[in-house]
Amino acid sequence: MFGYTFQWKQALSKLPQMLDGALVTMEIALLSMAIGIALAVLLTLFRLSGNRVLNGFAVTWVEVARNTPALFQIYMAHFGVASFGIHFSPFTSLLIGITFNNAGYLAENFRGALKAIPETQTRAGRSLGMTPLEAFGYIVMPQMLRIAFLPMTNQMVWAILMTSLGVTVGLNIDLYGVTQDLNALTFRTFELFAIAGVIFYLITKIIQLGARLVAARLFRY
Amino acid sequence: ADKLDDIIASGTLRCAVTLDFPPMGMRDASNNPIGFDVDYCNDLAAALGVTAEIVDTPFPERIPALMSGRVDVGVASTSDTLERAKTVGFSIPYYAFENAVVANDKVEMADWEGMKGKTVGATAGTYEAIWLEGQVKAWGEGEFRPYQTQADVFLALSQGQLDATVSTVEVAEANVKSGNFPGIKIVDKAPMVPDYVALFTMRNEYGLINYLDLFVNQQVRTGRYAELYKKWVGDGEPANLSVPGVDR
Amino acid sequence: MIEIENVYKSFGALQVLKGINLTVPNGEVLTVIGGSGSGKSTLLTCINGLEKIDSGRILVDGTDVHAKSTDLNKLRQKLGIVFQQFNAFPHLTVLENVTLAPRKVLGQSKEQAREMAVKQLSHVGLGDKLDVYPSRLSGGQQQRMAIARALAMSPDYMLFDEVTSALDPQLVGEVLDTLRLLASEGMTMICVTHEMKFAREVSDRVAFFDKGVMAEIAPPAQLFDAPQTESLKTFLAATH
Amino acid sequence: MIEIENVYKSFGALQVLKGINLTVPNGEVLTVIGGSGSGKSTLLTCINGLEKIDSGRILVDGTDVHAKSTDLNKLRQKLGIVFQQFNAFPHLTVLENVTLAPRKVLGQSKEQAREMAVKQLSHVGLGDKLDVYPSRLSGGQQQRMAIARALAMSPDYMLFDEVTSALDPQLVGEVLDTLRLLASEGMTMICVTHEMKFAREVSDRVAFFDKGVMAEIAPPAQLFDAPQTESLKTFLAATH
Amino acid sequence: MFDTALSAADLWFLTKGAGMTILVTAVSVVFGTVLGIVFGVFRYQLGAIWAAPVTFVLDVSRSIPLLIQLVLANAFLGTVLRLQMSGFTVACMVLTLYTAAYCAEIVRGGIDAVPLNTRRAARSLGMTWAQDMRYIVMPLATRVALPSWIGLALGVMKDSALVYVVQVVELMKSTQILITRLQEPLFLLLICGLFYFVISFPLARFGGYLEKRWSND
Ligand SMILES: Nc1ncnc2c1ncn2[C@@H]1O[C@H](COP(=O)(O)OP(=O)(O)OP(=O)(O)O)[C@@H](O)[C@H]1O
Ligand SMILES: Nc1ncnc2c1ncn2[C@@H]1O[C@H](COP(=O)(O)OP(=O)(O)OP(=O)(O)O)[C@@H](O)[C@H]1O
Ligand SMILES: [Mg+2]
Ligand SMILES: [Mg+2]
Repeated sequence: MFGYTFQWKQALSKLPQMLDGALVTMEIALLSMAIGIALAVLLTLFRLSGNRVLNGFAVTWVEVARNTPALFQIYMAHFGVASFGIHFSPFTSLLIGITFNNAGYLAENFRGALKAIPETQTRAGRSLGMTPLEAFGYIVMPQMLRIAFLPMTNQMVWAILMTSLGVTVGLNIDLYGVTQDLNALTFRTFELFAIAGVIFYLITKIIQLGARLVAARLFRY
Repeated sequence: ADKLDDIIASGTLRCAVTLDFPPMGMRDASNNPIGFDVDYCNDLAAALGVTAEIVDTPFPERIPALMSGRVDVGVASTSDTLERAKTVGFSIPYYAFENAVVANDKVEMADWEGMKGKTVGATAGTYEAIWLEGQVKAWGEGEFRPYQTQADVFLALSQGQLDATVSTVEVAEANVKSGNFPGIKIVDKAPMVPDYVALFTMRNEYGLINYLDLFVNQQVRTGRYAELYKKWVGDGEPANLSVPGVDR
Repeated sequence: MIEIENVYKSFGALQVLKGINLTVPNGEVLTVIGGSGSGKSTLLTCINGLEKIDSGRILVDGTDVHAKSTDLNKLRQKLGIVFQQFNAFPHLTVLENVTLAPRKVLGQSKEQAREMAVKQLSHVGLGDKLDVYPSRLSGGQQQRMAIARALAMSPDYMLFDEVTSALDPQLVGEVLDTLRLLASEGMTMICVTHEMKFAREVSDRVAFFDKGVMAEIAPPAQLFDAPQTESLKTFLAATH
Repeated sequence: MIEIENVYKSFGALQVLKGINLTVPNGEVLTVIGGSGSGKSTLLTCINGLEKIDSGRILVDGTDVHAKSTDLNKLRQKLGIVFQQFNAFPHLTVLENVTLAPRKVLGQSKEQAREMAVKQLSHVGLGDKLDVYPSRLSGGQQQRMAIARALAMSPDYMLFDEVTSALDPQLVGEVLDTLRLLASEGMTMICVTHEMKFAREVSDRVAFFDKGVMAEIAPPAQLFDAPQTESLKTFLAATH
Repeated sequence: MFDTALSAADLWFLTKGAGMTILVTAVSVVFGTVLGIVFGVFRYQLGAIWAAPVTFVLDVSRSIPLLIQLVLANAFLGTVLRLQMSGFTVACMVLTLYTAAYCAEIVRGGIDAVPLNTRRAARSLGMTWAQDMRYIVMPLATRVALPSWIGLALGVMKDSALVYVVQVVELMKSTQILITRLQEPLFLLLICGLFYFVISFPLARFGGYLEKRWSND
């Protein structure tokens, strides 16, 4: 039917290598989310602090992260900062790039979520004798994380998808990198990338399902 | 009509050329494509009586670009490996590279074996990348990084992100000479079988492959090969394109 | 003892408190009534330092609430407050709502805090709701939980700001009963309320606020049956 | 004439209407009272076909509302309805709110629709608010606009579903006055309401709904002063 | 600070790249939005089960890296089907579907945000489904959806940096080409970032402004 002969067998024989790559992909995404959430909370606090320098820093971070391509951010993390003599391995560069992006987007989500939490909650906490930081940590933040949970899930999916940009900084152990390396050897482009696509799809579905289970356990109120 | 007829009928020949691979393919100050491969494509178009269109194609994309019909032939310093020949059809070699080991100034390295245990890299999907990755695996130490373009490799080398790379002697010399990449030096020849590169097109386009073979033969015969070598690579002998003791 | 001396407070151009003087001795139940916007809520939030005042002084057990040197977080542990809007922490169970501050602020152990919480929750009639989330509680139950939460800090004073006005009529009674209980146990309380019947029954004194001024203050029988000012008369007429 | 014959309606397992029979002759003002959840709103939305019924029939001027062949869009032009929640179209001015349906549904010209709209808006006392957006109107004004909007379609019947219950007390009067005016002009109306005084004054008959059943129906004097069923007695006691 | 070999011609080269970025984005966003509205209404109207095939396709395009989608579409259309398509066409097709996938969600959210009661009011004035959609739902849904839609358009603009894999020379690729020649990565990357920022930031702010304005009436 097509002028092209599919050679699935050959491509499928590489599945173990690709699954190893998938593990690396998930590792990067998880790490970048964990660090990204921590940074986003920090940026949110900076924005709430009322300190102009901290606020400016947070705003700049968020705006740059949201207004430039992820590819740009990752390329910058590897080749850009190297102009200052700072060298990161491909793995670290990709991690930094994605984390930077995650933190920016999440901080913005958190800000939106904060608006939905009544001021009276903080007041209630303060009037029980809590410090501002305690009131934020014990009362506001948990509620904020719940409201921002769906956007966080989406961000996690994006983090997974963004790992595919690692090849631009020389990473070849993640799922996309492994696939591209295999492609350079055999040129079964369609078959190999179709398999990679299916794996990516399954990963995102697992994440979304997992998020739902976690949400059901975590947010019973 | 076959591909050859199609090209003549359409009046354009679309060549995949990699433009970050000086002196074979690069851009001049007004960002127009120049280089050995660019001239080679122009010659081919002239022989066919059509105009050439240069399609800038990164190394990993060369064969996909052909397979998806975006280009007619590849004039992109493509090594004629047996693995690739399962997918595309190669002409006889039109050039042959020796490979050199290039290192960052600050790295102590006497010969090619000095790469053992170092962070090395090359352009993803190239002949030398495949060889180098194999070496790193065999050594069992050090790290191999494939970058998307030759330029990224030298950029990383110049920045010190890579300790060493393997690239064709021509590229290595051109890059050292250009001064674009401060702090790099050529250390040694890489102990590889010479890297014969060939034109390629669809595997089943025998008419066109035939034509390409003859065209390469004519380029050598007429002295154009030596001329282009002199123009882009410099003084010296262009590599011998026939392998002694065997015909193809 | 809570002493309020000549307190002024504005929001921007709007003067909300215009020289309030008031002393609430220990053991007294003081009720504050008055029209909307007359400054009742603002006074309560000034007493526990959630809002700053412009001039005057507020002393709680002799400590100046608005002095720079005062540790407000410490002071607030003495001053329980319950607001009109239900302020349950929705992400915590009833028990966790009540034990959070004792554990994090007072540094009590889990067991210690739990014991106190169970005691206070039983006190307000929520002993069987420990592991429920606030969203499953009625408004009245949420308010009683808020009271238990404040009581778990063992405060010396309790401030109530219209704790029943956001409740459906049939739920008002259960919360007022809880306040009655507290009053009968001798807690020092300032209650802002619109429930005149409750004010009359429970209070030692009733204060009437009008446009930022404390227009009248007297024992309930006197204030309700022999109002002195025109504004109080109008106010009482409108609420009956 | 609206004829309701043995109508049953459930939402899932919940039976909301359990065999309603009712005839409203032209010119009558019928008031429907009853506890929350008794099915009053559901009945109205069944009459104009917004909800399907399970069995029985509803005839409007002899047309079966729920028959397959009935053109509901056409039928609804006869049946104006105003809901409890303000349903202003927020992106249109008052005038546009009222002219939209006459222009797009009845195909009136801009001028024709405007003339009618101005007439109806003046009728409900909004003649000076033509170019204002609904967000600038009070709740009472929004409800009166909704009434004008329905009247602009020149309906033969008007259905009102607790049009005053989402209003602040001081705004209730202005909307009820509009209803009184309509009633005095001879409009056939079914009003679901909690305003007993209004029901007594304006209605020809009052129907009492209890848990999906029409428990009593009678002229107001009789129904209010001599309730027959226990449930109506309890209901009236609670609302006084 | 920078001693650069960057010439006016090079800046023009970058500007052309930015032009390509905008062109690819514009084409994809226009077609993707139309398609997204159709899918969005379709899904809302048909219900989950009947719309499942469409939902699946759209879901896939949100769950696979764009890079892979581009490579696969290119390989499939070109290598397998042998259609002679330019990289630009392939890029636009993939990005259009990608836009549509997100747009459908936004449209559905917008429709959901129109209170049922408002729609009931429209229907009870005798308006048909189509009239209700046209005069009530769409204007109201647009208010809810427009800020997210602007966000989407900007997202597509940024993601278009990946179309280099199908040989479209847009802003990011132009920058890489210049880096190859000039070897001033940091400086060129900063300029590139600035270009993106200049295109993106005003629109993002406009979206934020609309959101603020419309959220309080
Ligand atoms: N944070 C604030 N910023 C600006 N104005 C405020 C603030 N808090 C209260 N006000 C204004 O101060 C005035 C007094 O408010 P307050 O809440 O103390 O009145 P109140 O007596 O409690 O009334 P109500 O019975 O309605 O609760 C009101 O006009 C109010 O609008
Ligand atoms: N769309 C729906 N889906 C499911 N249940 C519904 C729906 N609409 C109404 N109900 C239920 O049907 C019952 C009757 O509702 P209805 O709105 O008719 O009562 P009502 O007499 O108008 O009450 P109220 O005075 O509170 O307005 C209620 O229990 C309600 O929860
Ligand atoms: Mg108040
Ligand atoms: Mg109702």
